[in-house]
Amino acid sequence: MKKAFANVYIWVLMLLLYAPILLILVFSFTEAKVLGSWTGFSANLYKNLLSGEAGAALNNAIYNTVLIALVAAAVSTILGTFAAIGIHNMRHGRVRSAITFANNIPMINPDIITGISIFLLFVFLGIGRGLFCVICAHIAFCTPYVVLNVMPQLMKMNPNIYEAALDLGATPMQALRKVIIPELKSGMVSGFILAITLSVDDFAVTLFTKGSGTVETLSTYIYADARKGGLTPELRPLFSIIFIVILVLLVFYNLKTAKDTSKD
Amino acid sequence: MDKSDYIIQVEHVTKRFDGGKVVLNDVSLNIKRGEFVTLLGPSGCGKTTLLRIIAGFTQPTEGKVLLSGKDITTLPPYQRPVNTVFQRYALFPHLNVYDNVAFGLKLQKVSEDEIDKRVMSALRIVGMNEYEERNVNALSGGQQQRVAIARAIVNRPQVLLLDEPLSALDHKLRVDMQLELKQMHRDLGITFIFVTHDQEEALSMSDTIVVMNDSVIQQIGTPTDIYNEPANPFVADFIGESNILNGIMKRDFVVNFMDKDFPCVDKGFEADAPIDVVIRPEDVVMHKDPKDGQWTGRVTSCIFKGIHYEMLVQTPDGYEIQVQDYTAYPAGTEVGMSVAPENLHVMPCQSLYNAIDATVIDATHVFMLGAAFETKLHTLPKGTHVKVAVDFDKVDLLDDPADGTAEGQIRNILYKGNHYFIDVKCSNGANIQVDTNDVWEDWDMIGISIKPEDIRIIN
Amino acid sequence: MKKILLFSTIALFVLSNTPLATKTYAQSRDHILKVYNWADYLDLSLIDEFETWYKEQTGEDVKVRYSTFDINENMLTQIEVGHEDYDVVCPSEYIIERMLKRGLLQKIDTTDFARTHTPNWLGNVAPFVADKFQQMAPNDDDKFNLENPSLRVSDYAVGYMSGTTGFLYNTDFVEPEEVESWTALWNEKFQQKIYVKDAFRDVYSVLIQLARQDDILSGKTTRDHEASNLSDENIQAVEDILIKARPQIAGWEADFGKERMTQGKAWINLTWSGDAAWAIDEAAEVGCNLEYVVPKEGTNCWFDGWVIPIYAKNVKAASYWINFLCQSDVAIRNMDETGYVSVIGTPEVLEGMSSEEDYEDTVDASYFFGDITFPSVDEETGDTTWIDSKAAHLNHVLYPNIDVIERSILMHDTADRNEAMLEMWSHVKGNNLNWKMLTFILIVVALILLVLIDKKTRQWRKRRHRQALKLKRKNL
Amino acid sequence: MVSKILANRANWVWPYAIVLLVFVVMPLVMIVYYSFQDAEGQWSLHNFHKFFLSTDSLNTLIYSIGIAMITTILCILLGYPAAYFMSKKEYGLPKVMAALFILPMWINVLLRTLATVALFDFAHLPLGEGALIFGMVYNFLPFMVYPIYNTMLKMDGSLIEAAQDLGASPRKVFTEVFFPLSMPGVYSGIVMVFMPTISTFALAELLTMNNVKLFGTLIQENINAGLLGYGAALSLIVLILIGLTSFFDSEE
Repeated sequence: MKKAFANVYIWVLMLLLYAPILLILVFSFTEAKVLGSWTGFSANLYKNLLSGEAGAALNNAIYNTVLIALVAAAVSTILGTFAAIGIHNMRHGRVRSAITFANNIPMINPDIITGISIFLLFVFLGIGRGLFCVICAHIAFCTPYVVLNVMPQLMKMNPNIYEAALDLGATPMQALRKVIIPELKSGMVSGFILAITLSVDDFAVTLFTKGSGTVETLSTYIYADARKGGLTPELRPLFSIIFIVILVLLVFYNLKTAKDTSKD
Repeated sequence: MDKSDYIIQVEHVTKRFDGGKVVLNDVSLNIKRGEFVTLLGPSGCGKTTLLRIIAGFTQPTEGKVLLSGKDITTLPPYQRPVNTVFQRYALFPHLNVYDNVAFGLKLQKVSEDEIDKRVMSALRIVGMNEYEERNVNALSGGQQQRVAIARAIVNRPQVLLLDEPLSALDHKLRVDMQLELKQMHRDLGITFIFVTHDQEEALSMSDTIVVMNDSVIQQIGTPTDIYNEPANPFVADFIGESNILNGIMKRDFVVNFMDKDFPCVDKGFEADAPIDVVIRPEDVVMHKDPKDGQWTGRVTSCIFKGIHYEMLVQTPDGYEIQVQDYTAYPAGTEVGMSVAPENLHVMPCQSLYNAIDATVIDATHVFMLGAAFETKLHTLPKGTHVKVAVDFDKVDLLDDPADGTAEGQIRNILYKGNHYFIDVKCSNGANIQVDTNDVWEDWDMIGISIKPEDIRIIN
Repeated sequence: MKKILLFSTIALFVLSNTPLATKTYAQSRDHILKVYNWADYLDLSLIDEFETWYKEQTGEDVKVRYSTFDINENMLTQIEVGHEDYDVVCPSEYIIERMLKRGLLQKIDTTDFARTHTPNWLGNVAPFVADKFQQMAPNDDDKFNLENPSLRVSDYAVGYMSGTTGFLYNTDFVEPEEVESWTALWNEKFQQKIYVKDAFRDVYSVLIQLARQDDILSGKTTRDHEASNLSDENIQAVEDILIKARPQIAGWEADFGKERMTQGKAWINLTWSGDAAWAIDEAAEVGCNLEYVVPKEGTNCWFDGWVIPIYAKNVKAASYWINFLCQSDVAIRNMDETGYVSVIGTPEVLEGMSSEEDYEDTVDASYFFGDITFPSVDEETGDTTWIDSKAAHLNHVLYPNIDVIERSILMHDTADRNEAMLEMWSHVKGNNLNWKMLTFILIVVALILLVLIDKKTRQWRKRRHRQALKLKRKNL
Repeated sequence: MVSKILANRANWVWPYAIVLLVFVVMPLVMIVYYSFQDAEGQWSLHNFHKFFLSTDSLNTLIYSIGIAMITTILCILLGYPAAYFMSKKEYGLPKVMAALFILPMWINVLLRTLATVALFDFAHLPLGEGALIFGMVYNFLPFMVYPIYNTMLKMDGSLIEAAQDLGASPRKVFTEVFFPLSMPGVYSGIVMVFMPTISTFALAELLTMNNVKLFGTLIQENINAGLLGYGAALSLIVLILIGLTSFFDSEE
C-alpha cells in the first residue's frame, strides 16, 4: 500500500518533470511554426539546424561554448588542485579561513551577482569585455567546485605518503606527479566534469561578461533567440539533441561509478 | 529448572540471509533472570545476529524467542522491554545528553519530574551528571559510551543488550568500564546480555559465558567451567592459553600422550579411546633437576610477563609445551616437568578421521567437498551416497586454491604440541580437519587435494 | 591529470587557431570594420558585397565584424561606459542626439570619396528626414551647440530606417474601428490579448498625445512640445493610461511580439511599423490576417541613423559603409529584407516600392519623395505607368499618408528624465505586488518567527525547569 | 629558490588566492564602490536613497521574496517525500531514479524554462504568475531534492534502530529522529533555491512575457540602461540578503 503510493507519487512527479522535455522531443520532428500543431513528421528541423545564417551563428555559439568550457575547466582544475593541496597544508588560521571563505563566495552568489560584479570590475579597469573576460569569469566560478571535489580526497589521503616519496628520493614535483596526483585523480576528474557542465550551463555570467555581441555562447544564443519568439522552431531539435547527449553522458557516468564502487 | 526463572529463551533459532549464508544454525539458549550473560566468539560467529534477534532488529528464519515465557519473535523492537547499547553508541546528534537519555521516557509520557529524577539518577550511575547540557558530539568516546548506557538503563528494561560496547575504547578505559558495568549489573539487578570477542572481558564480567563459533554454540557455562573444563579444543584454545595434545585413554585414570602414561582423574572412556588433552601453561610444574618430573625438555625461550615468566619447552621427542612459572629458567636449560592429575583436562575427540558425505560419480571418482575427487577403483554404482574417510594427516593444503581439487578456507587453527590441527570450511559448506606441520593463517583461502589411495570409501 | 593537460593544450591550440582568434589578433585593426546594428536590421548578404565593393573603391581589404543589439541604452552603455571600439553604429534619433550632446560622435569622413572617385550617395536621404535630424533640440551648455549653423547634424549622422508606432492587429478578432484610437488599450474585449513594445519612449510619446489630445486639437499646445516635455504631470498622465490598460496587456515584448501575433496568441500589438510590415507578410504565409493602423490621436515618427563613435578605430571604412548603404538599390534590398522603410527618398526607390496590384489605394508620399511624377516602363510588358508621389501605390504601413506624418512627432533625448521614465515604466510593468502576496509573506515570516521563538522559549523553559530541579536535588 | 617555495605546499595556494582576489573579492568591492556613486561619479547615498523611496523597487524586492518563498515551500513539499521514498530501500524504487531526478538539472536553464513555456502554450494555459511559479518549481526542484536525498542516504541506520529500541513507534521514529536529522539537507536545499529564485531574470521574462518582474530583472534593466550605480546598489542589497540567510542557516 505505502509502497504503491510511493511509486505512484514518484512516477507522477517524474512525468511532470519530463512532460515539457518529451513534448519538445516529439515536436522537434515536425516543422510546425507553432508548437502543438502537428504538420506531419519531418526531420528538416534537424537538417537545417546547422545550415544557413542561423546555423552558422549556432555553429559559432557551440564552438565558443566548447572552447570556453574546455579552457575554463582545464585551468580551474589545475588551479583548484594546487589550491586544495595548499589549503590542506596550511596552518588553521586567519589566512586559511579567509581563503576558504573567499572560495565559498562564488558558490553562494547568484550568477547575476557574479556576472555584474565582474562586469563592473572590467568597466572600472576600462578593459573591453569579450572572450578573455568570459573565460576569466568562468574560471572564477568553476574553480571553487574543483577545490570542493579535491578536498575530500586530500582528507582521505595518508598525510605521510608525500614525505615518504621525498624520503625515497623524489623531488617535490615528482612526488606531486607520481604520488599525490594519482591519489587525487578521481576528485580532479569529477571536478573537471563539474566545471565543464557549470561552464556550459552558465548564462547570467556570460551575458554580462561577453560584452559586444561577437562572443555568443550556446546559452546567450538561446536567450537572444528566445527573446524573439519564445521557443522558436529551430530551438526544438537543439534542445532534443542536448537532452539526449546529457542523458547518454549521465548514464555512462553512473554505470562507470557503479562499476568503481562495486570494485572496491 | 522452573521455566519462570528464564527471562529469555531462544529456541532452535536459525538465521539464513538472502544469500543463503547461514549465520545462526539451530541455536537454543536459556537465560536466567538477572544473569550477566556474555556471547563470546570470534568475529562472524553469529553472536551479534543472535543479539539483534533478541532485540528485534532481525527476524529469525526459523525458531522463536520467548521473553519470560511469552513468544516475542514477531514483536517489533519498540514493543520489547529490552534496550540495547550499540557498538558505536548511536547517540542522537540533534539532542543533548539530557534529551538523549530522556528520549525513551518522553515517549512513555512519563511526567517531567519523574523523567528528570530518573534521567539524573541514570546519569549519576554512569557518572555523567554535570554533563547533562552537553552536546553529544562534544563528548569523548568513553563519555558517549556512558551516555549510551544511561540512555538504555533509564527505561528500566528487563534485559539490557550490549553489542561490543567497549570495543571502541582504549585498553585502560575498557578495564574500568568492565568493572563499572559489573557494578551496574549488581546494582540494577537486571539481565545483561553482553556481546564480545574479547575472552578476558568475558571471563572477568560474566555469570555465564556462551561460546559461539561457526554459527553454533560451542559451550555454555560459568567462566571457571569454561576455563577449566573446556568442552572441546576450540573452546580450550579460544579461552586462555593452553597446550592441546593428542592422546589415548589407556584405561580409567590413566591417559597416554607424548608417548607417556599420566595419571588423571577422568574415567568412563572405553580402552584406548582417542582423546585430546588440555594442559593450562600455569598448571605445568617445572623442576630444576630434569630427573624429577614426569618428562624433560630444554627451554627454548623465556619471556617475562610481569608477574610470571612464559617459557617454551622442547621435549626430546619434538613436542613444544607452553609453560608459565614464577621462577625463570633461561633458554637452554634442561628441566623436568610434571602436571597434577586433576590439572589434566581430558576431552574425547569428535573423530579420528574426516568422515565426509560423498556421491559416486564413476568407478574412479566421487563428488565431495564441492569437487570431484579421484579414488581407487571401486565397484559402487553411480550416484550412490557414501561416507568417505580421510585421515587428518592425509589431506594436503595448497597455497593457491586453484591448484587444489577442492577449495576451502581456514577457519580455526589449533597447535597440538608437535603439529597444527586445522579446521577447513570447504566451498560447499562442509568442514574437514587436517593435521599438518605447515603454518597457516585464519581465513586463508587454500586448495585441498587428497591422494586417491587415501580416500577410503565406507558404507 | 594527463587528460586535463591534454584538454587544456588542445583548447589553447584551438584558441590560437580559431578564425575568431585570427580575426582578433592576426588582422590589424584598420582592416576590420566593427558594425553594431539592431537585430534583423540588414540584408546580411550586403556585408560581403560591401567588403568587395570597398576593395574595388579603395584597394584595401576590410573584414566586417557584424554584431547586433536590441536595446538602444544597452548599446550606448557599452560605448559610453565600456568604451567598445565599434566603428559604426545605428542608434535611434534620441540616442544620436544624446551622443552628440555628450560628444561621443565624430564627423563622417567623406574626404576620401572624391579621391577614390566614389560617388557620394549621402544626399539620397530624403530631405524631410535630414530636416528632422536638424530639428534635434538645441541646448546651449552642450559641447555641440546645435543652433550653430556651421554644425549640421547630417555631418555626424545619416538616416537609415524610419517608421511610425501604431497598432498591429489580427483582423479575425479585431474590427478596424476598434483600433482607430489608442483607447483600444482600455477595451475589456482585449483582456490579456494585447502586447506592448517594451520601449517606454515610443509608448510615452504616442500616449501623451492621447492624454493631451484636447489641448493639442484646440491648439493650446503642440505635439512636439508635449512629447519632449517630460513633466511629472505628463509622465503621470501616461502612467494612468497604462494602469487603466493593464488588464488588457498580456506582456511587454522586446522582440517576440510579431512571433506571438503570427501564432495568434495575441490580438493587438502596440509596435513599430517595420515589425508590423514584417509580421503581416509572415502571418500571410500561415494564413493569419494582420493589419497595421496608426491611431488618430497621433504617433511618433522615429528614425535610426548611422553614426561613428569617437572610440571608432576605422573611420574611413565606417564612412564608406554609411555611403554604401545610401544607394537606392541597397536601400530597397534592405527594405525587402527587414520590412522597415529606408530613409532613401530617390525616384528609384519610389519606383521600386510602388506596385498597383499589391496596393490599389494610394498614399500621398510627396513629403518623402518630393512632389514628382515620372513614367515607369515595365521590362516584360513594356507598357508605361505614371508614378505620382502624391498618389503613389505604396505600402501604407511603410509609407504612411501625409496626414499620419502631420500628426507625428519626433522623439527627443530625455536623458535627464530617464530615471523618472524608467520608474514610471516599471510602475506599470513590474509592480505585481498585491495584498494576497503581501499577506502570504507576512504569514510565512510570522510562522518562521513563531517556530524560532517557540524553540528558544522551550529551551529556556527547560533550562529554568532543570535549574529548579537541580536546586531541589541540592536541597534534598 | 623556486623549489624552496614550492617545497612548502602551503604556498601552492597563492596562484588561486590571487585569482580569488582579482575575480571574486575585487568585483565585490566594485559593487560596493559603484553603489555609493551617483551618475556624476560623486560619492553619495543617492542610490540607496532612491531605492528606499521608490516604492517600485521595494515592491519588486518584496514580491520577489514572496515568489521565492512560494517556490521554496512548494519545492520542500514536493521534494521531501520524493527524497524520502527514493532514499528508503523498502519502497523498491530503482537507484537510477535519483539520477533521473537530477538529470534535468544538467539541461541549460533557459531551455528548461522554454520547455515549460512550450508546455503552457501547448495546454493553452496563460503565461503569468502561475506559469512563473510552475517554472520556478520545475527548475529548482532538483536542487531541493538532491541535498535532502543525500542527507537521508548518509543517515546512520543505527540511530533509527536506537530510536525503535527505546520504544519509538514508526511514526515517532520519523517525527523524533528521522525528520530532525534530515533537516540539514532541507536547509541547504533552501539556500540553493531561495536566493537564486529572487535573483533570476531570464526565467521571469520568458515565463511571463515580461509581465512579472523579479529583483534580478530590475538589476539587469538598470545595468542595461547604464544606471550602473543603481544596479550595483541593488546587487549589494541581494548580497546583504544572502548574508542574512546564510546567517540564519548557520543559526539552525
